Amino acid sequence: MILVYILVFIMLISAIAAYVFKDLVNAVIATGLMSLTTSILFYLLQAPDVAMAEAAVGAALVPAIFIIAIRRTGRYEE
Amino acid sequence: MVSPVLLIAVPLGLAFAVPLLRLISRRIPKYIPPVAMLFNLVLSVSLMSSTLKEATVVSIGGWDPPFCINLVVDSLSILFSVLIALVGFLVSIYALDYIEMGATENTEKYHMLYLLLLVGATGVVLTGDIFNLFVFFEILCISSYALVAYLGDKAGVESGIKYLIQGAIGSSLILIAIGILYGMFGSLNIADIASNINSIGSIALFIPLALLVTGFGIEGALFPLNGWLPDAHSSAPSSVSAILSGIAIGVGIYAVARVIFTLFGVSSIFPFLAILGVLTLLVGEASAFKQNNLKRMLAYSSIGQIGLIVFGLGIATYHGISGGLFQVVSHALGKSLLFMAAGYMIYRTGSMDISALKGIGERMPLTSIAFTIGAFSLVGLPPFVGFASKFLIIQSALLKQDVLFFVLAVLVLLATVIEVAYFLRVCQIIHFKEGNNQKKEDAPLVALIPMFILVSLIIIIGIYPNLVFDFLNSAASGLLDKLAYIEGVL
Amino acid sequence: MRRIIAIVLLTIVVLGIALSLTEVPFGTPKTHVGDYYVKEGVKETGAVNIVTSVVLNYRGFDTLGEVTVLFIATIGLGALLTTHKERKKKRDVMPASLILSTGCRFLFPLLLIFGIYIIIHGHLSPGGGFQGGAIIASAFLLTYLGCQGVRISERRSKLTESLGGLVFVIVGVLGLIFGGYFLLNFLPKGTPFSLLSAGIIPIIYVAIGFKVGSELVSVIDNLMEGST
Amino acid sequence: MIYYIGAFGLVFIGLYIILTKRNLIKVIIGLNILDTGVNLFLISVGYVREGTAPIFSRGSGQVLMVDPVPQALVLTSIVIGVAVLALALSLAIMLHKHYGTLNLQKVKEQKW
Repeated sequence: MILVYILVFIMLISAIAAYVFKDLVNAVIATGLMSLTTSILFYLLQAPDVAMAEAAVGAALVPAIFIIAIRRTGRYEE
Repeated sequence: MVSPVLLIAVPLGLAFAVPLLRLISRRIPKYIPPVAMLFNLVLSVSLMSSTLKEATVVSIGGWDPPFCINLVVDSLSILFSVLIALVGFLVSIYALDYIEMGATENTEKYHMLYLLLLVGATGVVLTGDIFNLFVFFEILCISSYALVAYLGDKAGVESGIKYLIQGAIGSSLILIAIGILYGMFGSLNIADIASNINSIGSIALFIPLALLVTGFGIEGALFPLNGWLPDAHSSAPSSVSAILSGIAIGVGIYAVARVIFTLFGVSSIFPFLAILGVLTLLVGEASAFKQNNLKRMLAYSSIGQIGLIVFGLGIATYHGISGGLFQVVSHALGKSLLFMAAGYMIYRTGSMDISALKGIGERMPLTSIAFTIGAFSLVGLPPFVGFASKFLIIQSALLKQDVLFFVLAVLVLLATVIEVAYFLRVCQIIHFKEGNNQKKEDAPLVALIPMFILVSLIIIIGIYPNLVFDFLNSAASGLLDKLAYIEGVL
Repeated sequence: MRRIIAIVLLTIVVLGIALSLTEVPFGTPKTHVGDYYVKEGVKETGAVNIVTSVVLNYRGFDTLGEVTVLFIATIGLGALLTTHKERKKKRDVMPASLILSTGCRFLFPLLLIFGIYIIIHGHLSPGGGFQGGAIIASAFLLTYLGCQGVRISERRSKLTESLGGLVFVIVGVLGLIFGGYFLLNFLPKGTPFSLLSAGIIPIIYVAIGFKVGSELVSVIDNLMEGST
Repeated sequence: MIYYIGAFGLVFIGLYIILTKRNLIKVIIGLNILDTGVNLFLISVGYVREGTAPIFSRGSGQVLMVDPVPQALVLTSIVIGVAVLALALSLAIMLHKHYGTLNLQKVKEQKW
């Protein structure tokens, strides 16, 4: 049970970090971490299918397309 | 009997097949949307007579509802489905020539997106499952985001982003509401939820209702949620604006009406709905009056018309609702006609300013006549369809014999006066101001044919409104009679 | 100022939702629909993974819609980003180091096989078309990043998408023809736990897997195009 | 319970980012966080205490399982989220091409 609290805490902290970071690449990596912890939570909630989809999509592909887009625009938030 | 599933499956299959068909010939893709919509039109018209008697329920996958997704084809859905197929068919013919001028190399992508938008709209009005409704709603929304930004110019991209952010927030809210409803009732079937809705206290139900109305209201452009609409409708290509104004908003209103009337069946918020409608109407018409840009003016006028529809639904009597639905029909016909005519006018003059339309009445006589008839119909002048629908709404508001509704009806008349003012100003500039270029160059025949089909429909239904009354009344009773809907499905 | 307004507004919204959540207690079983699927799912669809049977059989129409959504996003992306296409210049970047490119070449087939395994075992174990498709797409992403200059042909991915979607719709229509219901599971169910069971589910999942994979690849491809 | 708190914490943070941030990429990150929060909420609605994953294994009889329907819904919603995200990012790239900035306050061709 304590594991769940720690994971939820990490998830919320990384979401807040995505708000705080001025460097967009860091913010994207923070959302990737958030997706990864969410996917572990999905697994703990007995949803292995969704955990797999979230890990493959949310933690790998989404940060990748974000970073490609950031490379084509600007890296720092004004 | 043909299954109504084909209304969704066939256009979807054709849209998927476009890249394959393109291998055969590069000219095929642009003829796919008219063909698919003609099929839908024929099929839904042939389903009309059977739905007048009772709703057809089609389950997908062969289980009984609520264990599978089912389509509920009652007269309300078939009314919308006919309207979608009709307007979609005419606008797709218009777009055959119009979109080629957009100077983009790959028009086949436009045709695919356009067809998928209509598939989404048809799915929303046919389905009887709340999550399935959400999925088709997303199809509708995402293809309209892409179509608004299709030209890739400054204004288009900017309003596309604005639309996308607001729409995405709306769909998240809808999803939260669906989660809460599933947690409460353990089912996603609209009829199943509606039959158990009274088992939960009304305070706890208010939140999912508010979330659903907010989410669908963003697409339906209810008053405080319509910030995206003027930009999106004015910067999209005109054929897209025609479909967004005529169809997409109507589908949003359909979803709101289904949620309020069928899913929750709460009668206490109807006066609130009527007030919201009149507020939307006044804001829309007042902002339209101030515009100098032709397409923005039409877009704000759409907001006004939406307000009138919601007012009609908010009256919540039998006549009021059929008036509101009639207004959906007349708005879809009139506004798509106006946008189609405006598209070529803007193309010929090269400017969206209303003042640039001087002398266009001599340059493009037929298009100008079509525009004028569309404007007169929206304003509500007698021989046209807009008069009949507006009259029905105001009459039923007065029949309610309530001080509130009397005041609201007066406000509606006030808004109509504003509407008359700005539409007449445009018509006067079109017909009576001398321009300097007298060379006659009307819109091409491919574009004129759908415009004049719409003109003749506007006149015919306007003179013989009884043609559609039976159907509207049946649709209105379907919306009011929640128990019949539940019994039909379960 | 704007932050304070936002916080107040959101607090009201979240508190309101929390109020209605008192009717949705955490961790208790919800009523009938879910139970029915758990009890009857294996018998009726032949798939031991109940989520798969819900995704593809009981609620297969949603999945058709969802595949369409991704399709729309791909078309929209292509339409937007290729309207202003600059002619592709030969990119003048440093070639990846030997270790990186060899590693990518080595991992690529493994990831591909893993993705295909996930797809075809969708009705037996966790996984399925979307997950497998995403894994296949990440295999291509790896080669894009690792071995510069490798590009998938846009036409081929278009055709795969188109075929995948068509297979889904045609299987649905076949159900309509044979049994009167769209997306009816008309093939024999087979014995549970064997690879060739569950009727149309593996066929549709393979179609979805290829479609989702090629769509995600073409999303990445379109976004990378013209980037320096 | 903690799952609900986590889910709505994410929804709160996501909406807060969308409402207050001015950089378009940040706003899209906010959309992503919002999506994840909603998905987590849906899954936790379907959870049953001491239930197992809804996948039968050989030899197991009838056991208590979690609700499979929300998991199916979330699979759909994840894919829809990715589609919206990809479209939003491509629009962001186009916006940057036209205006040279992603700051929404500086992009004022039309009234916001």
